[in-house]
Amino acid sequence: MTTNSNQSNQNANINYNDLQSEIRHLAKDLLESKKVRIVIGYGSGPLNSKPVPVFITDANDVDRLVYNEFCFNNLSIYLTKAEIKAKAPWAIVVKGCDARSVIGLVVENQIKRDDVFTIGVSCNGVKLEGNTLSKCDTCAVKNPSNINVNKVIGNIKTASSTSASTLDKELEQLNKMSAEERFQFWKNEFDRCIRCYGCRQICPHCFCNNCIAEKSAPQWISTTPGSRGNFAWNAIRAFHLVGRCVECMECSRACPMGIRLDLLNHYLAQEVRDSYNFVAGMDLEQKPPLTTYNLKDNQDFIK
Amino acid sequence: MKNYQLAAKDLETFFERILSSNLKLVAPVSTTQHIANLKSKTQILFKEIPTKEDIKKIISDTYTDMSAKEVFFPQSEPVIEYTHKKGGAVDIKDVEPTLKETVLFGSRPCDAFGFSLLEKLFSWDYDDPFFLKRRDKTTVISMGCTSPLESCFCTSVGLSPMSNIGSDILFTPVDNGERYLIEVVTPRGEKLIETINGAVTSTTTRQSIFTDGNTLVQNKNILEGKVKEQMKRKEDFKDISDILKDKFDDSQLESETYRCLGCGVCSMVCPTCHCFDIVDEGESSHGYRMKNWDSCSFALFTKHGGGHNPRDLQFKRCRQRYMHKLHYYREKFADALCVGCGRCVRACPVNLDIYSVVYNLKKAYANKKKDNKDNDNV
Amino acid sequence: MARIGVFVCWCGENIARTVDVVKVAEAMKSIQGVIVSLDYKYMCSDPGQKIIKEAIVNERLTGVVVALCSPLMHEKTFRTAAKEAGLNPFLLEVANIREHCSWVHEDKNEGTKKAIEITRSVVERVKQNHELQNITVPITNRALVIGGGIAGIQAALDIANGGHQVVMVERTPSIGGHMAGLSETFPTLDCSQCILTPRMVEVARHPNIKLYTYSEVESVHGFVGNFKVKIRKKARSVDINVCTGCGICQEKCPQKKIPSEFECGTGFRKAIYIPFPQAVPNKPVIDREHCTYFTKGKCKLCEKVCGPKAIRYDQVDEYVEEDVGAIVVATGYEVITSEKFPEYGAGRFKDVINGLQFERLASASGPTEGRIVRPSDGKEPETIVFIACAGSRDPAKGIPYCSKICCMYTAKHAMLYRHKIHHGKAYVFYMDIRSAGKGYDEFVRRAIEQDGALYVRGRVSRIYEKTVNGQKKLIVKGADTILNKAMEIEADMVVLATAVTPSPGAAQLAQKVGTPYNEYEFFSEAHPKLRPVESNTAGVFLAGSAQSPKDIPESVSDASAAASKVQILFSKKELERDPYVSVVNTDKCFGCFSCEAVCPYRAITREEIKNRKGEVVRMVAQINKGLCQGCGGCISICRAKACDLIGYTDEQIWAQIHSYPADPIDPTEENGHE
Amino acid sequence: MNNTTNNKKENFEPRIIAFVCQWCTYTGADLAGTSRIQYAPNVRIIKLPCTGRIDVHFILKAFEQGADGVIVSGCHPGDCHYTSGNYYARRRFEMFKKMMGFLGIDDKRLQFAWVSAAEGRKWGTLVDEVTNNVRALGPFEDYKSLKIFQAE
Repeated sequence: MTTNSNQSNQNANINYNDLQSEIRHLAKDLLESKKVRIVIGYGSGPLNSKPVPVFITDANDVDRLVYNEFCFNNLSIYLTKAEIKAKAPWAIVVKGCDARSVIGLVVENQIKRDDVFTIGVSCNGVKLEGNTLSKCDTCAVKNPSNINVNKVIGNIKTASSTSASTLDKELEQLNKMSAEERFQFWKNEFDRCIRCYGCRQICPHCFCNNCIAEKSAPQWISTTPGSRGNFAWNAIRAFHLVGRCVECMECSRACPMGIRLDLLNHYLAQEVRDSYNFVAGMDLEQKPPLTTYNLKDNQDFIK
Repeated sequence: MKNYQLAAKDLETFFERILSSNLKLVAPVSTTQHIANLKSKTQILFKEIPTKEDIKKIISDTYTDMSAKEVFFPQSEPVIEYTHKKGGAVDIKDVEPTLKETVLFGSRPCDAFGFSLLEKLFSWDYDDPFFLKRRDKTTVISMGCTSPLESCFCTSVGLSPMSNIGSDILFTPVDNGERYLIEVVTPRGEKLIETINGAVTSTTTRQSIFTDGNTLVQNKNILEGKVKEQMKRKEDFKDISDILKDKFDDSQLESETYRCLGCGVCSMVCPTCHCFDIVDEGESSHGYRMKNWDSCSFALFTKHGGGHNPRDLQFKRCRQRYMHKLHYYREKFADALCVGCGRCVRACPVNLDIYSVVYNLKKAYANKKKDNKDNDNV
Repeated sequence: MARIGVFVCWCGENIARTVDVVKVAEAMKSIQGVIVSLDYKYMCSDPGQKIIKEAIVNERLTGVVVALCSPLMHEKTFRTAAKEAGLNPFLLEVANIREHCSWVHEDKNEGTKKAIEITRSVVERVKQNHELQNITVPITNRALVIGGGIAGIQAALDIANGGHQVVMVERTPSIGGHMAGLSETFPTLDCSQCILTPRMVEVARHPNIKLYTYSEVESVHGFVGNFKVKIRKKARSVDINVCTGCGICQEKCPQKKIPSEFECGTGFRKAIYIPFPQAVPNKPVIDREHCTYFTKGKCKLCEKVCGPKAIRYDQVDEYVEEDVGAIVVATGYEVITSEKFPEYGAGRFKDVINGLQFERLASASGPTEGRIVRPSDGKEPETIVFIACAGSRDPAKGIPYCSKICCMYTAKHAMLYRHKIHHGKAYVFYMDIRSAGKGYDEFVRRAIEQDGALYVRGRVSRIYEKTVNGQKKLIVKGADTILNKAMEIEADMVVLATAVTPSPGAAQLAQKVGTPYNEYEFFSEAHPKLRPVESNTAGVFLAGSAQSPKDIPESVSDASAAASKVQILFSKKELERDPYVSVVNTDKCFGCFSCEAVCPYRAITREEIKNRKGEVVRMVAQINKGLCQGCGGCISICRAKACDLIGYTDEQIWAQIHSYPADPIDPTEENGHE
Repeated sequence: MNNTTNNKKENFEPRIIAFVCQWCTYTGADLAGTSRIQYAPNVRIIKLPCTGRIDVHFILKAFEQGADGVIVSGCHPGDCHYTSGNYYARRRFEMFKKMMGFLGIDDKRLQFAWVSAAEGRKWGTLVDEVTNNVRALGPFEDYKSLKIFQAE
């Protein structure tokens, strides 16, 4: 398979070729020095399609590693997979949003911080089918230096844009709708759900080995892909990520039916930020908001 | 069987005739949501076309995200309904699927070939009423491909963009879309033509006035050759089954599928996947026994009651997917369960591509055989 | 198959009046699994219980539902009955169709429909119940008494004399509480120090009592039988083991003008002080806010004069952990200060004082050695006006309740004043005289008839100052509602019998101990009539005014009652506790330990799961059955429902929710819904 | 449902399910009983040890089971018998209520409250208030339209 490094992938102020070679160089050192046993990174896809996750264990395979603006996968999901967990310590190429997932996994005791060497790569927004994902509009971690990563590669200077992202505009649309209209919108979205559980399998924070959707005694969520089961499943999945979702939006990308999970995640993440001044995956010391409390928490919705 | 032809401009009247003869019409439509201009991902799915006004929504020559198997093998359907009567007796009755004579328009030759595989599968030893009754009530009109997608590889599984296996009628757009050659493949197709007769003139009478002299069929064969030529993916899957025979413990399959996340997207979109799960829904007094799609990618698929799971790691489930589709099934039924539609390639969130897996397996097998040959004669 | 028995009670006519119990019993018959369903006039009576016991035996029941009053009333009764009949007590559930149904709805049709649905939901729940055994937990036979007043002292002595270890924590430098500050006590007028000091000494010398004075409870964890109490020993700056209590330091200390808390502001104390002569322990403490060494860094006179060199300026607060099995809360009371009465010139007029201050004036060991004099000019007052119900029974002041003890001590004050100043005039403005104790009313009659206290039935509206021929007088404007005339008295002193409130910080202590309190911060008793000295939190008992205003006899009897409750608890080696604890399914647990973060009892520990080669494969949560109190916090935070709460399992709740059918049962229908 | 929707709205009696904690609100409801406080009969009480145990699944399942309104009530902050159960519950309820509102469930149908063991009267007025609010909204047709499978 030919690597596509010759592809001209200059970006406004990121030279992806430099980043790519720096990643390869760093991966080689880490593997040779036995500091890590596996490097999880991006490789060129089958028949030159979009990049895919690759797992390098041999130092002289590092040239399979690529990096460009189409590397949208959140690789930290693999840190929760049994077969990869057994190969600790790992190195992992992470953009800002992915690095936040790694922090989230450490906070929830799934991995130990010193088992993972995070290669934080500057990112000016990833592209899917030609257009930059809406999550990148207001990304505050384009340069992952402010997150606890081992090494930062590339130093992008763009300040995160404060203008409302397309997601925020769409949220305004939704909030303007009446309760019945909003219910119809979400009912139609969830009715299309085919329960392939792609959203669950791709989310780094869905690491339960026995998901609640598989629990049958009692069955809280009906497994039949009808409106009732789908509504309950999507509601519970989103609720289980309150205060934990880092808005990498992989779930809405993975959803084959195009359900607008990003709207739901973004709304809940904003509510957590407004109510508890908490942003997921930014700080190793902070516990997820629902596992702590504050005496002066808001309770004006309680009679 | 006879061939007919239909002018492209008469396609709408063709649909109107179907509706007016009290037939349910299912065809591909775009399902983009437009509530308060909130756009969700544009998707093309098979939907029922209830009224004449909806006919203009039909996209006749397109590639749908989900296969049409849902028309015969719905994602979820009740098989039994139970009710606890007073005094403790339990009333159990089968749920008869509400059936109506249906016309499925717009499936691709690869989909149609998938229906034929499923039909054989659902009737090889036990006749599954749910599938067969629905299949008997449906006339499948497929649309031949003139511009296959990059990820398509139907020729690799011995099909062609215009093969008619599994369809009742095959439309093929000829004269660059001016006219459709209509090949009637099965009696069911013939019966549909009669019921909506008058809309189609028999080719024999029209044939003579065809300007460039080839019969439409001849015209189609030329077109078919050209389209086959354009296809990017041409690797032949013929002997993949023998290669896979001793690949169970081979580490190559593991490394090829290491990135699989175990979501069930590939099974849900695949025209030939047919596994289903039975679960009771409702409460103690009344409820249904539901039959829902399932996927071997899920860990729960092979999880034992005690918690042990023979396929504990994800690559074992992927191996099962490839082995089943390309080897085990072929060993028993001489058919591969892959029709080359490329839907799983397009839908996979980590871009696992069955074609490239086979491509790599064959290349490795070829290299190994070459090495053995070198060693023999060295 | 479940074999359920349903027993619907008439409760005389408490239920039957607004719920058709026959129809309820009838409707239950149609539920799958119900074998016997009948109604009876008084299910909780012996014959009623006998019916249930017989049904359990004859019908081999696997579950019983009793539809009557609240489970808080009779769940224990019926579970004991079930146990006697051989059925595991936890297979019996109570459906509350009285407090939650018949008593709150008049419409019989609605009431019956609701009773049917409530009973049905409990029947569905019982089907999911399992046989459970009580959990036995070891008990630490040591008690903690919080508060060193008469109630705390009595409780500590009773428990200690009962052969158990006691830890007493007193916030002020000495035990004794408010009683130590009283002059003489009603109705016998014996001097409070004479009857109290021996008890205080007995506490100090009792081998079973460990006394922490000038200390506060910092935190309480654990549960009945196994409390872990953290105590903060505030720095006294004096080593009480070395100090002999000679008092020279107190004499020499230059700081003179510090208002003494013990004297309620009528007298002063030094920076290093022993609160009162009979203090136990009779050792000084340095008040760091006022001591010149601590505020300005010079002086150290006390250290110079101290013979045994017991002064420790560098002493810091010390934290001590004590394991106890029971807690007696005896934190006593406080009276609201006269500042709350601007209409009486409180705070502005020095001669308007409250009851405790008058006690100090009248007390022989007080600042005036018992001479009742005006705080303003030290002259003997010719006329004193005592005002009862100052703040009590007055919703406007936020205290609608009666403080109970003021009528008696006001009569005593008038009597003491008349004994000491024979020509003095004592007016008492009262609304009603509440003197219901033994010998109480005779005491008040004596104050009026023999000692000449002038009782005026009426309220005082205003007090203002006026100089009358050279002397400052307090003009008391009031009304006499019996003679129906306004009154104006030139008084030399006014004593307000101010309202009794819980001692400050009672609410914070209640939250630390984890026991409820009411809106006035008095501790809430488990049941006003039947369990007055117990709180709703198992192992926490209440004594004295911490629960509500009480006089000394009541506080002492409270204390002995609480002590006997503690003895009952300590009489068993182990404590039987209901089996509601959380259990973890280690297959499902994925080790995120959110449960560990939310568990208030730190009952969750981390356990390693190893593979055959002994390598740690993953970590899972493990629940310590002894510590877990069954709050269920870990279950709702666990996303995969890896843990469940015995007694309130997901299955039971699911069954209850599912028992409420989408379209409600119409009782008028002959054979019910199913 | 043979009767027409507006006719249904007239004689519509809402079904309210209440999840309450046993130490405070359940006892408060008992007190409402002993003090003979009359309130709407539409509520069905389910007893739980603490608001900390009240799970979002219960609320969703209650709506799925046909409830038109749900009340969740427990001890006031600070009074929790288990010291902190209601603090965690408060955060969970706040976020759940926001999410349900976002998903289009009218927030009058899901009412959270603190009712202590001494507030029998408050329990009565709470039930009346929620019943009237939900009666005004009418039956919860939206959630009832969510069937187990499409054709049901």
